[in-house]
Amino acid sequence: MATTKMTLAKSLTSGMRKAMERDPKVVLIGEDIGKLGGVFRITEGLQKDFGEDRVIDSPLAESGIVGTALGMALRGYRPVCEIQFDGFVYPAFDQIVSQVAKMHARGLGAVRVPMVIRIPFGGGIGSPEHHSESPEAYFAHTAGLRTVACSNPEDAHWMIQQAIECDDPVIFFEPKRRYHDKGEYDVDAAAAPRGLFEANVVRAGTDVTVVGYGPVVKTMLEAAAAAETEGTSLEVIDLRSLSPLPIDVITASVRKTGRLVCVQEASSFLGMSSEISAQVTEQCFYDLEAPVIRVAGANIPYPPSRMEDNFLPDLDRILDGVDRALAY
Amino acid sequence: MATTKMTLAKSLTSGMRKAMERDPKVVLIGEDIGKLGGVFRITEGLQKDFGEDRVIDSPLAESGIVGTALGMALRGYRPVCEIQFDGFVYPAFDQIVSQVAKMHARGLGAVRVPMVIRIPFGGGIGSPEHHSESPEAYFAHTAGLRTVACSNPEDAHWMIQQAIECDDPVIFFEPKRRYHDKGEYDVDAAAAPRGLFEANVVRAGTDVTVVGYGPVVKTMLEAAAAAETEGTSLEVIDLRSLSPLPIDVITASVRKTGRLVCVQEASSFLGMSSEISAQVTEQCFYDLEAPVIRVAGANIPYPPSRMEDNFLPDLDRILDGVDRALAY
Amino acid sequence: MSDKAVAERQEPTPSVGDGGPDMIQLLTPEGQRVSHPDYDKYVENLTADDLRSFYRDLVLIRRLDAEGYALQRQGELGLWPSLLGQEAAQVGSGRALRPHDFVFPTYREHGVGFVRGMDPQSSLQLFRGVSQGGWDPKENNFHLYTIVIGAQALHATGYAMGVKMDGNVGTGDPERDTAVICYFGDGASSQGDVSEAFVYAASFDAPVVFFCQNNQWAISEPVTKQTRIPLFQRARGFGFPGLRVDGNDILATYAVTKHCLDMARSGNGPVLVEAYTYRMGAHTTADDPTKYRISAEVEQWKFRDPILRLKSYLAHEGMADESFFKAVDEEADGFAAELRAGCLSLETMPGHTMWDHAYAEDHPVMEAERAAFLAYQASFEEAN
Amino acid sequence: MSDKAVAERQEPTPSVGDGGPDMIQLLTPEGQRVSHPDYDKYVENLTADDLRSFYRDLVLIRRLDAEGYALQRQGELGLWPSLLGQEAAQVGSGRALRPHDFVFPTYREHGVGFVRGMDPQSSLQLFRGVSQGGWDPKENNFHLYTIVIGAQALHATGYAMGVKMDGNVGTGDPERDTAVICYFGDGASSQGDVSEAFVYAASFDAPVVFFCQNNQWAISEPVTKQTRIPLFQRARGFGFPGLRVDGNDILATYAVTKHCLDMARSGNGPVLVEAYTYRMGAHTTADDPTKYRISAEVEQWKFRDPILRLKSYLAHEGMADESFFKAVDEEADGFAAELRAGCLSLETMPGHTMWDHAYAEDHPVMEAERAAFLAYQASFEEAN
Ligand SMILES: Cc1ncc(C[n+]2csc(CCOP(=O)(O)OP(=O)(O)O)c2C)c(N)n1
Ligand SMILES: Cc1ncc(C[n+]2csc(CCOP(=O)(O)OP(=O)(O)O)c2C)c(N)n1
Ligand SMILES: [Mg+2]
Ligand SMILES: [Mg+2]
Repeated sequence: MATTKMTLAKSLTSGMRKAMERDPKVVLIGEDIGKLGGVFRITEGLQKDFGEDRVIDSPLAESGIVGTALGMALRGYRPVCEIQFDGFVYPAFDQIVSQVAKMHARGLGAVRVPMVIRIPFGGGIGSPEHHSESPEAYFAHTAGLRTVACSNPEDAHWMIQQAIECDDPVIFFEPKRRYHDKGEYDVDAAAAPRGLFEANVVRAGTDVTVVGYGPVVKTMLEAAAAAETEGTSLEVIDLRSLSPLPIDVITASVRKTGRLVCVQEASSFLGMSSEISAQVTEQCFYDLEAPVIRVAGANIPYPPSRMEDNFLPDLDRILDGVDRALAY
Repeated sequence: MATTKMTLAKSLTSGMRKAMERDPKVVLIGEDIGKLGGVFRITEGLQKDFGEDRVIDSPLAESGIVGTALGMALRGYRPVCEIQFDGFVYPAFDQIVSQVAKMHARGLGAVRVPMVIRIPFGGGIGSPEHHSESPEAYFAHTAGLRTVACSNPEDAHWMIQQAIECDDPVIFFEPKRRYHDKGEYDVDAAAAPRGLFEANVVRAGTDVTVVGYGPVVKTMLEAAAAAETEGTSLEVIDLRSLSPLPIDVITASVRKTGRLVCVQEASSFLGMSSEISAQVTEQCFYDLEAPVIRVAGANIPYPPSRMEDNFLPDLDRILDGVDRALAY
Repeated sequence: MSDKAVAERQEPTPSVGDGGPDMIQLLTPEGQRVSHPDYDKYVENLTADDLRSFYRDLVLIRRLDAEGYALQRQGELGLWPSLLGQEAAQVGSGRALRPHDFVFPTYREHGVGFVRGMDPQSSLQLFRGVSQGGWDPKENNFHLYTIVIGAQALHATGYAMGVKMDGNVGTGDPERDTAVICYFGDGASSQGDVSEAFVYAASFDAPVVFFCQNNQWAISEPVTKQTRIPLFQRARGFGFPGLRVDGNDILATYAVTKHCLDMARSGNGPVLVEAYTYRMGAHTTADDPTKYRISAEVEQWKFRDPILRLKSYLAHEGMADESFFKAVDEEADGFAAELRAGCLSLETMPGHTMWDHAYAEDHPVMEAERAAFLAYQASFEEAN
Repeated sequence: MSDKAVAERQEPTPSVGDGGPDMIQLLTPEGQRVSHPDYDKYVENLTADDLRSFYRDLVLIRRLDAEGYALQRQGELGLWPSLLGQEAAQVGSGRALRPHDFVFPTYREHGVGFVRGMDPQSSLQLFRGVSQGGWDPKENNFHLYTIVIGAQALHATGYAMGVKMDGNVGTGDPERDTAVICYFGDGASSQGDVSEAFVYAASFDAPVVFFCQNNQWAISEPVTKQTRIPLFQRARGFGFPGLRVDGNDILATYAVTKHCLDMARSGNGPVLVEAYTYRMGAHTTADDPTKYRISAEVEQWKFRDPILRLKSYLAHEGMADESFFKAVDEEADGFAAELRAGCLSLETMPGHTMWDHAYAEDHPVMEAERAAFLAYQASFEEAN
């Protein structure tokens, strides 16, 4: 097994390249994804190699990106849409929620909508408004969609391929501030290490379970390392799939640790952590030593970038959450 | 005090009429709200009395309704938008989430956006797709908005006036299958019985707290009456405000009863009940005798109307939730 | 008087009413054939049989519509959006399609579906509330109804982009070159999605005909609320051709649609057709048009009835006689009875099937919720 | 040669380049004044002082832009969207406004803001990341920047509808009649919101001038991706006038905008102006245009520079000399130094103020979260 060192960004590129090589029906569509390779260069080189019919620079209109992609899916294509930034997905919201999510049900199964909508998400890159949001709850709340978030290069490489292979629409969140993180793995491995909708226990522990997804996974691991030095053992779970929610992995861990901290960048109110809290409390009522603690973004519009450190859950806030869980 | 018997629909009309009489800056905009009076006749007679400048039939485009209303608000008006049905609010989602919700913060307080977006919501009226949805969680999750739902005629009458008076944008949900429910109250009372963002304990009880909003409030009350015949005393809370969430009323009740059932028509995953569950568990960890039980819509696109009874929480499902809470 | 003068005097001229001089017409409201230099050629080869079958389609779908209305009134359907008055727009355009062309309807194209070979139960099923559509679009190249106004314009455009990516435009091979037709209403023209579809279709030369049935109303709002100028001119702003056709004239609608489909198939990109017609009934059975429109307007449009127009023409030209018309009416009676029986037999599916098609692939939540539902149902049965 | 022939030979003719014959121009790229029957009247009364102040504005905002760029490169700003090349489009249109007119900018209208009297720190503040805008639009009738492409077109339209509801159009009173101007780019023309704004503005005769700076690029996509035809023709599809002006010609931009604002104020409804210009720099400091455009294109546009053009004209007409130009440059140096100092002094607000302006009215969650944040912060201070 030969491993390669690759960034998360390039892992997505390589994953899409493999999917495109395997299936001529896979097409990409989005703003600036052609010659420029996208503002994050995730599609770099792909138009050159696969042509303008398969890597489609779209007019500047997101509803158009998603709506025409859905039409292509109806024609037998497997479109992968790129939304330039989290905050620019909303013009496409109607198409996603009322069309993409519901078409299969509308046709009682006669129509399949195998499409992926890629969205770079999260903050921490010092950008102006609309460039640092975490809109995942909107999609996870929408029945008919599947919603996932990758957190590291190897997962990115595999998850994007699995998402493209999935016959249901997949909203695919990419942790933009982790694009340049590197990972070492076997790019040519024959199969994915795990299913697209499975959570991953990225660090085993005994005292408190910490669960999150996307950009905060790295922060959770750092928190776990820091906690260890103080003698606290954290079990860290990378959710990977937000919908369907791999709840069994979380409840299994909570049955062991009795304590759970959920981490997300999105505003806490009605975020993923709320749902996890509700389900875990339902299923592990007698196992919980403490209420589920949520470490999340504030319930305000994302702040100006120079203030974002106050908004984002960092190592200290995660450890504070752990302390609060342990205080019970 | 002279009381009048009025439907919920007409209570909204009378509330808007009062607001328009009081403040010439209040204008209404939406599809078919003029001569037709809206598909639910909520604006019936208002264009005739206030003119086409104050009751504006809009072109058929929801982003346009909300976006131009926001522009009017910037000019000093207090627009009230009507969205024809829940499922047709999504084309306006970008304007609501990225503009209406964030304008005040963007201007560091220099700009106020006093506008109301009225949305008839919920199922049970035998309609085709997109006419029976409960999209409230999308808005309640969005910081910068306030989100409320009325459940009865007197509240409708007052809440719409209070919403129009509020200097923040308010998403105003109306329980469409209760439009024809009647209530008796003093239409000319000088002041609202309670604040717009306050919950209402609509029935006191001791064994289990049941909380919900909008159309299910009536069902919860029916369930409470049925439970009483079996010797179970339910405390029923009409949430009224979804964001901000009047959590103190719920926790006060739960501290008394030790058990909570949350009811909503929306799909359970990431719905209001999830948030309530998370917050109540956090705040009442040692008071809870049972996990918070959620009685909610299924996690599927809203079904065809002849199947909707299987989807919607009814009296039996609420009582089943109560039984489950009591089983702990 | 010279021969020429006589000929000129006898030559009928179009009667475009408020459709204006740009409106293409081949049959006057009285059923007189008027000639048009560009469009005659599309109807020249139509045989008397063809025209009679047009007539039959018109009558059957009007009956279908009447039956839908009646079924709703009797509580068998939840709602019915009537196509009354728009029969020629729908049959004329639908019959212009080739089998491998693809249709994106709104919620009112029962007539187009019918001429595409759809089982008429399909739309009844939706409005009865036993499914949200439930047919396979690939069977008749007729997509599911779209209720969210304008959304399907983007689907049609994307589908057409796919047709082009497949290499199925501009080859000159009629079995291969494919067009997409997208129906929407005058009100829909205001939706951002429709404009975006125009942008995309023009940018990618997508083989799509945007077919706007301007029936003058979007529920209670007259078309003047949506546009200052005739709707077909909207296309100008996006750099592709737009035409207005008399949508109550089945020959003109057929000819103009054929022409536009050919243009699209040739690789030139999109075309907009505005079929100028009228919604004779209420918006749907839930609507009350007396609130917002005067009956004189409706009365006036009765003179432009699409079925009477073709009937006069057929009778006048000796292509059909009373026995034919009677036979069609009788066929319609049978058709209606069948429809009604079929509708009543459309059964509601058992509750647990709700979870069957939310996702194409296995989904743990679907399984868990279905199982919980069945257990819950069983608990009642046990209790009884 | 007759006198007339000589006169004709001497009369300069517009040099419209790829802007095409419809493009309105009053100054050639070489700075020669060309006359235009419809637009001369709008510049006739401009004094030499006026023109010199135009020049000054152009130079100052180019310096502002250069400073923004430099500050970003030095890490003082997070991002900078340059207006290089678009100075005349911005100053020309901005100067055409009356004080009580209202402006809806995108994120690139630093030049318009400047001529409206905005403190240049305003936009630096945003791109430094100390606020998301943070100014009061009412102070200079200049709205907050809008980053979501096209969204402000609807705000401008609604605001203009409000102006009309206030009775402030078509009265003939120049102190009262009010117009709204809405800026957006060529790429933005594809967004559904912009088309919907066109629909609403036309339907309600809203006094709004849609001012599209076609700088030929939307990040990496050429304008041909958004439209097959010149963008000003988009308005045709919606039934209102559209004009193309040479956006690098400050006189023409000024004249055409004045004309269009007058039309809007008179109550005729919207007008679209396409200012044909060029984005000389990268899309923003985050962009790398070498990936997608050839430098020859940029070189060609250098010959159409908006500042040199006015400078040549002023010099040639004897309205300004070297000492004037030098004085402006010196003023610009001082202005730049001030800007830079001002920018560095823009402080980040304390964390707890994050909760201050999410809502206008009291909000319990804001209070609770602010309090929790302060307690959390204090816990660290205690620990230290
Ligand atoms: C996005 C959206 N908004 C509102 C509605 C409600 N609605 C249904 S039909 C209709 C009017 C449509 O008018 P038009 O496009 O002219 O089509 P017609 O019904 O006349 O065939 C409206 C407003 C909807 N279905 N979708
Ligand atoms: C809705 C939305 N989608 C995408 C973006 C990202 N984006 C920022 S600027 C831009 C290009 C804008 O082009 P144009 O309208 O021509 O204006 P210009 O930048 O050239 O002035 C894009 C795609 C955005 N800001 N908003
Ligand atoms: Mg219509
Ligand atoms: Mg541009």
